Amino acid sequence: AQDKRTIAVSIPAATHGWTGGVVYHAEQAEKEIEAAFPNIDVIVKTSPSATAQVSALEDLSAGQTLDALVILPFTSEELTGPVEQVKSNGTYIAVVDRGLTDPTIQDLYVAGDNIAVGANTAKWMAEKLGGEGKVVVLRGIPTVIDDERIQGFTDVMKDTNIEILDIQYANWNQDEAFSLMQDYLAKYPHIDAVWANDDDMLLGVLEAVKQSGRTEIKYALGGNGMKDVIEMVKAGDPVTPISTPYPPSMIKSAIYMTAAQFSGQAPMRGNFKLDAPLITPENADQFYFPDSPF
Amino acid sequence: MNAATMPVSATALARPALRAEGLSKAYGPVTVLSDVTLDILPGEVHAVIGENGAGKSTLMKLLSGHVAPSAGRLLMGEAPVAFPDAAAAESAGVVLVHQEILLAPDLTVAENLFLGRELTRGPMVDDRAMSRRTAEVLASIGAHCHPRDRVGSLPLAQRQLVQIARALLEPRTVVIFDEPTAVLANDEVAALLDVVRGLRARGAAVLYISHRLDEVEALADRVTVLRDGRMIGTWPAGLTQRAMADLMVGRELGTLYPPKRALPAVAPQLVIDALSVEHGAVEASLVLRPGEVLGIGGMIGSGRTELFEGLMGLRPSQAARITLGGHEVTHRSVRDWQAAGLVYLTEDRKGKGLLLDEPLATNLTLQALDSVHPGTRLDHAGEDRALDRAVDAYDIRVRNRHLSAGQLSGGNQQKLLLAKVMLTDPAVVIIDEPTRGIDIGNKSQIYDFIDRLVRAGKAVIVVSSELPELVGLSDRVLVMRGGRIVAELTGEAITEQNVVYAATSGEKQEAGPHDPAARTHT
Amino acid sequence: MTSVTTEIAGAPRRIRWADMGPFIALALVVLIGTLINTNFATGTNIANVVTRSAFIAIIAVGATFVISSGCLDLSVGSMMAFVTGVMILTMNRLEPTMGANAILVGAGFGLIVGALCGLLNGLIVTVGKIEPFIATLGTMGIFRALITWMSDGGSIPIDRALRDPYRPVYFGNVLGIPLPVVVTLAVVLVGAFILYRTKYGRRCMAAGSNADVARFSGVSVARVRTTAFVIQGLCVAIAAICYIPRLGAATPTTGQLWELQVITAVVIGGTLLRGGKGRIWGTVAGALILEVIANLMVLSNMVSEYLVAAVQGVIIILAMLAHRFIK
Amino acid sequence: MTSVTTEIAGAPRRIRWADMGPFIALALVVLIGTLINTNFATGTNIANVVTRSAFIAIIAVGATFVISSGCLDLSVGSMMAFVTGVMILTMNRLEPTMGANAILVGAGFGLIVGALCGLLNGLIVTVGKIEPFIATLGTMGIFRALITWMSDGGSIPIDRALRDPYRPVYFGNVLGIPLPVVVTLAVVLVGAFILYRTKYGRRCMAAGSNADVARFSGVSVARVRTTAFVIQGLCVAIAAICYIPRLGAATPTTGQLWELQVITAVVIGGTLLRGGKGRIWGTVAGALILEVIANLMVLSNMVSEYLVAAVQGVIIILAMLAHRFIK
Ligand SMILES: Nc1ncnc2c1ncn2[C@@H]1O[C@H](COP(=O)(O)OP(=O)(O)OP(=O)(O)O)[C@@H](O)[C@H]1O
Ligand SMILES: Nc1ncnc2c1ncn2[C@@H]1O[C@H](COP(=O)(O)OP(=O)(O)OP(=O)(O)O)[C@@H](O)[C@H]1O
Ligand SMILES: [Mg+2]
Ligand SMILES: [Mg+2]
Repeated sequence: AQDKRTIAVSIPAATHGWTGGVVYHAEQAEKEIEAAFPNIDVIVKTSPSATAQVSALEDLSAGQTLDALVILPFTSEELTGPVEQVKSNGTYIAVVDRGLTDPTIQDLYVAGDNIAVGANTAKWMAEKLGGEGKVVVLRGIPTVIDDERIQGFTDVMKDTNIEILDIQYANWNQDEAFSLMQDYLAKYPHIDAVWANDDDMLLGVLEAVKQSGRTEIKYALGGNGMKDVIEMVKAGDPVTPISTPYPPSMIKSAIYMTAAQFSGQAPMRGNFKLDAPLITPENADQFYFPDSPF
Repeated sequence: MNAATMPVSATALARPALRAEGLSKAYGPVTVLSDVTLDILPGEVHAVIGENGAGKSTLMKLLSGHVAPSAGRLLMGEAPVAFPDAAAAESAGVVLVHQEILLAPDLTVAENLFLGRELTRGPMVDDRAMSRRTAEVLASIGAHCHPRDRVGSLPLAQRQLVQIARALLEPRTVVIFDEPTAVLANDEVAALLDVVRGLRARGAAVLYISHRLDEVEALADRVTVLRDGRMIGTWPAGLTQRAMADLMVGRELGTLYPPKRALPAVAPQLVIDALSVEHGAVEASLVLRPGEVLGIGGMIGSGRTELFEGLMGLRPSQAARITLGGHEVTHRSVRDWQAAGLVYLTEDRKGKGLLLDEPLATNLTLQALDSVHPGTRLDHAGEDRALDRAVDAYDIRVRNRHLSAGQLSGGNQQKLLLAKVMLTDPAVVIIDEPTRGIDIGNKSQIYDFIDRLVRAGKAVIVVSSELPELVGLSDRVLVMRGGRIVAELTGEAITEQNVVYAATSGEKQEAGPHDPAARTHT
Repeated sequence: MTSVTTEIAGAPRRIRWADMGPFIALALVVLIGTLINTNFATGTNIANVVTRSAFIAIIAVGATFVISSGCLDLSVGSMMAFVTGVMILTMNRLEPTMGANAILVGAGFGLIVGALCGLLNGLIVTVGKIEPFIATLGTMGIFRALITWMSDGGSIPIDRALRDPYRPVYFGNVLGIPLPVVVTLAVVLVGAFILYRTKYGRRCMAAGSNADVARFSGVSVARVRTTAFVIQGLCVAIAAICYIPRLGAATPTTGQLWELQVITAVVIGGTLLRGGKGRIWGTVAGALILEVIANLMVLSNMVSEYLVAAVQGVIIILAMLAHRFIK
Repeated sequence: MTSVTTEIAGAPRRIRWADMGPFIALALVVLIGTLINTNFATGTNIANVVTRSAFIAIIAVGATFVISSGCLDLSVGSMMAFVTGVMILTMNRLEPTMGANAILVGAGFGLIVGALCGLLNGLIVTVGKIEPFIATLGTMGIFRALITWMSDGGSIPIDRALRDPYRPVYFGNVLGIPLPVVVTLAVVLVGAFILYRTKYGRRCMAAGSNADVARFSGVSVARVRTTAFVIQGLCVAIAAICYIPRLGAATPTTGQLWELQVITAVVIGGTLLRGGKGRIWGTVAGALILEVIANLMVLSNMVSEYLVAAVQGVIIILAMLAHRFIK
């Protein structure tokens, strides 16, 4: 009989829609893999902050030797050292979404591309608006993810005649997005398009637009591929005809790839970069998971 | 009027330690003290007397920097002085022992005494030295608490002694006592009077306020009388208590205590069987009949307050059996007792009696909310009427009905508290220290009031540290010592000596048959 | 005699003046808003801001009770999310059989759940004798975890069929006054009545002012405080009822950090944090001040998005200072 | 005479017993931990937990001062982030010229900045006479916004060249005792000395117990409280110094919600939230309790990840109840 193998999964706590999705998919993966491979034990741990995540790494590796660690780091800088520490015990390291500042630590890297999320949305929007117009932007919580998306978006917009009227924080929170959008609408008599860098916020934006009765807003876009928004895309919504995937299920893929390592099928190493293709009515079905909470 | 009641002028006397000239104080439009000129001489005890609300405490606060005067000035020796705050007055050698307890409850006795002037050794506070010094001062004034006791856990009387100790920690030129003995019992009072005499002997100037005119008579070298915020005059020692009372009130006073009543032979109203209270009473049993005043005597710390707070369910306690009006009482809380017709009036009016920041009417009706306000809505008009009646009935001297309770003079607060408790129209009243801080003119009113209650068939328990009051008022006296009821005195046996003896010796005195109803006296 | 008359006439006026603080601060903030931004004083914007402030205002009315009784409730934001979640689940479950009536039944159920949540807080504080700060910090974690768990970390949307019939509760109006504002007014009036005109209100203030005095006066401090927590729970449920139609979902972020906003509104409104004094109308002014400041931050272009929180902090401190200065 | 002797011997013993509460609660939590999880009682795990509780413990020592003086500081978490950011920027700026010495100078500068932040809080509260809750809620926003602005919403990492020389400050040890624990011990000893053995400590408690009495006794309550806030600022800076080598960066989320943890630690430790009583060692026990609970949540697999916060809340309430029960 084979030894029991332990895969630890360290992810952010479910504080908003997207991280909620990550937790959901991680727990799904845990159930499925443990059912399929009795010799693999998956431990999922969530942490509400970078500090807590570092603590969790210490706790997980203190009492036992981990065979593998799948981690979605809060931030690259803060987690690099601690993950390196874990690796020094011979643990296999799979990093999801945000790469560590020292890429040599990562055995497996399933990368999200936040810059592309912003950039692709911006490209699509600029094209549809004909390179002219006024847009407002809602950003999330001040973190690296948010920063990269905004950077991707603004960099593209710089080369167009589109004016970004305003960028403010709405903390990836529907309510705050609703309020902020109401205020944008009061402040700017003409807005051509809105970008909320996350679909959670987009829902708040749409509600505010609907209530105001304003009709000049041609597009209101989000990101992340939340299932409610994908439903809108599938239905060919004129204001929200696209989204960008940033599937929380990437954690599940990473866990599966890591498990494959131990179920003896194949050594899994390397970088897997997830694209941020546009979700359009044509391909929306691919991105639609009706059972996912996100 | 004989010579002893003639005012004297201070000009002929030695140079004053502290002199007030034309001192006035007004709160908004109300003048509470006007144009008071007063000398306090080194080596004298100068008593200030006056009715409740006459302005005594206000005057003392002006003299000691706690409150700034509206007009007038202070002089020490020849030089005018101004005290921006109490600390400045203290460093000039003038200290006030407040009528209210002003101590930090979370700190220990020693810490309170030395607050703001801690002894240090290097960077450290020298707790040992401070404790030692505290113990000395406490012993010198006859206080029995420990330097390391937390002040908040001490009974009121001990707190008052701590406050006095605090004032006497350093040598002072002027020491002002504002009703220091109001919360003390006999032996502490005696010790305190010795302390005051000692201060005088050392050349300090002592200003002394008290409603206990026997103390004033025994102690004072000169007596100043205030009435309605004005000086009536200053008299040398030798005034009789009666003369002092007349000067204060401005009219002739009748007898202080009502005549004793005949005790009806009826079934007991309240029976307490073996009530024990945490940190207080031990298996105390007593019987109370309608139409009698039962006095409870004892030294400070004998557990009287604890016994009744325990009875009310305000402290952890257990009893074998308690009946009220023949029915067994199973659940004891202030609310249940009140519904059954029994109320308790606390001895600690500031801490447990009144909401100092709330207006008079709110305080008055707090306990009797349901009867004053029968509907869901508060009946403000009814409340005002109740206040009118209480002001009349209890002679609460208040110039502005919108003051908060904390702005009343001490004695008037006590009357308000009494009015508040009586508003519930109880059949049994337990009054802990009924006349604490009340002037002599009003005392007799309160005694009359208690008399009327029992004549109307109600029952009253009076817990009192004032022996004359206990003796003059009670039909029967129980004496407590160390948490136990050690003696029962009835009829002729109710004397100050017997109470003191029982309270200190602890030997049970069988001064009469146990059933008080079997005896009658006048 | 004349002096007595002037005193009686004078005293209440003086008291009123001190109580005006929050309203003066509100007027000041509005005035500044009008001056620095032309979009501020438009009807739509004012209506938006006032309507939005309804949630915090309603919850803060409850908090005024809790705080004046001498306690504190940090769990309101999480409780709000939890109650919202429970209500939506109930409504969705009932919709197939009851249709739009599910909204009514769900709302009623929400009120019960809110009251029970408040009761839980109250009992932990009074029977368990645990410092309210810690007790409600604990339940804050509990409620937040429950909504996260109920929603699997995602969101709990209300049934499509219920959206339209429910929508007017947030977006509708009565005689031009937005419905949430009407509800707020009703809650405030009832709250003010209870706090100022009933025996319970008296007892509440007494418990907060000096718990010992209250106890010695036969007031059951524990019962008074527990009731205050229950009132708080009901207010949270009322806010939740108005909230659902706005975005139609409960998520783990619903109501996040509202507890701080609520307490700030109450304190800005002139209620003492240590208890014994409650100012319901001041609380409403406090809630409006917070919402107006947030609105002005977006409307004006003067501050970097990064510094919005800083400016907000500064303005709140300045408003408190101004208020103190006016006194 | 004999009665006096027994009193002297009796009084302190009674006080000690009540003060044991937090330690008993800690022992209880540790015991439970040992029983339910075999990994819990391992040396490495215990060392990790203790080391990591250093941050909260150090800051909570400062909070013990602020709270016993009768105030409250909600800004510590944000202040921590801000000070961390300033220190990292300073160190990075100095590194090219000074090399590893930049760490020393940066740390010194951090202490000054921390003290100034505390001073700001203190002055707003004492000179501005604003309720500490509101004042520090305001500065909480301000510090948080400043770190967000300094990091442009991203993060401020420390220079690679400084990582290695700085590392031992968190990961090193003295005679086997982790350095942060040594620092915590030093802070606690100094804190206990100041609070229990100096004039200042006495006055701090007096100001919290009854500010009026303190004032009458010639204690400048404003100065005492301002000093408490400065001490708090220094503690935050010390925590920041130990924190940087652990995570190597400051971000806008650094120290988020630490204020709540800090206050919880202080209150669990037996300090009264209304002031007048401070328990430095209890505070440390409180910080350890919180960290052990969090550790157990990670080690044990009994609860759904969504419910971790709920279980934590329940355990804190139970620990408080147990503590009360033992009393
Ligand atoms: N802060 C205040 N505002 C308004 N009136 C006040 C204030 N403080 C005291 N007074 C009033 O001043 C008057 C004098 O009060 P003071 O306390 O000096 O009386 P007193 O002679 O000490 O009486 P007692 O014997 O009852 O203690 C009272 O009518 C009281 O109501
Ligand atoms: N919280 C407490 N913990 C321990 N002992 C206490 C506490 N409160 C009171 N005591 C003790 O209980 C005893 C009785 O107290 P107390 O002095 O109040 O009785 P009393 O006869 O009513 O005196 P007083 O004349 O002050 O009313 C004293 O020995 C006191 O020290
Ligand atoms: Mg007086
Ligand atoms: Mg007593």
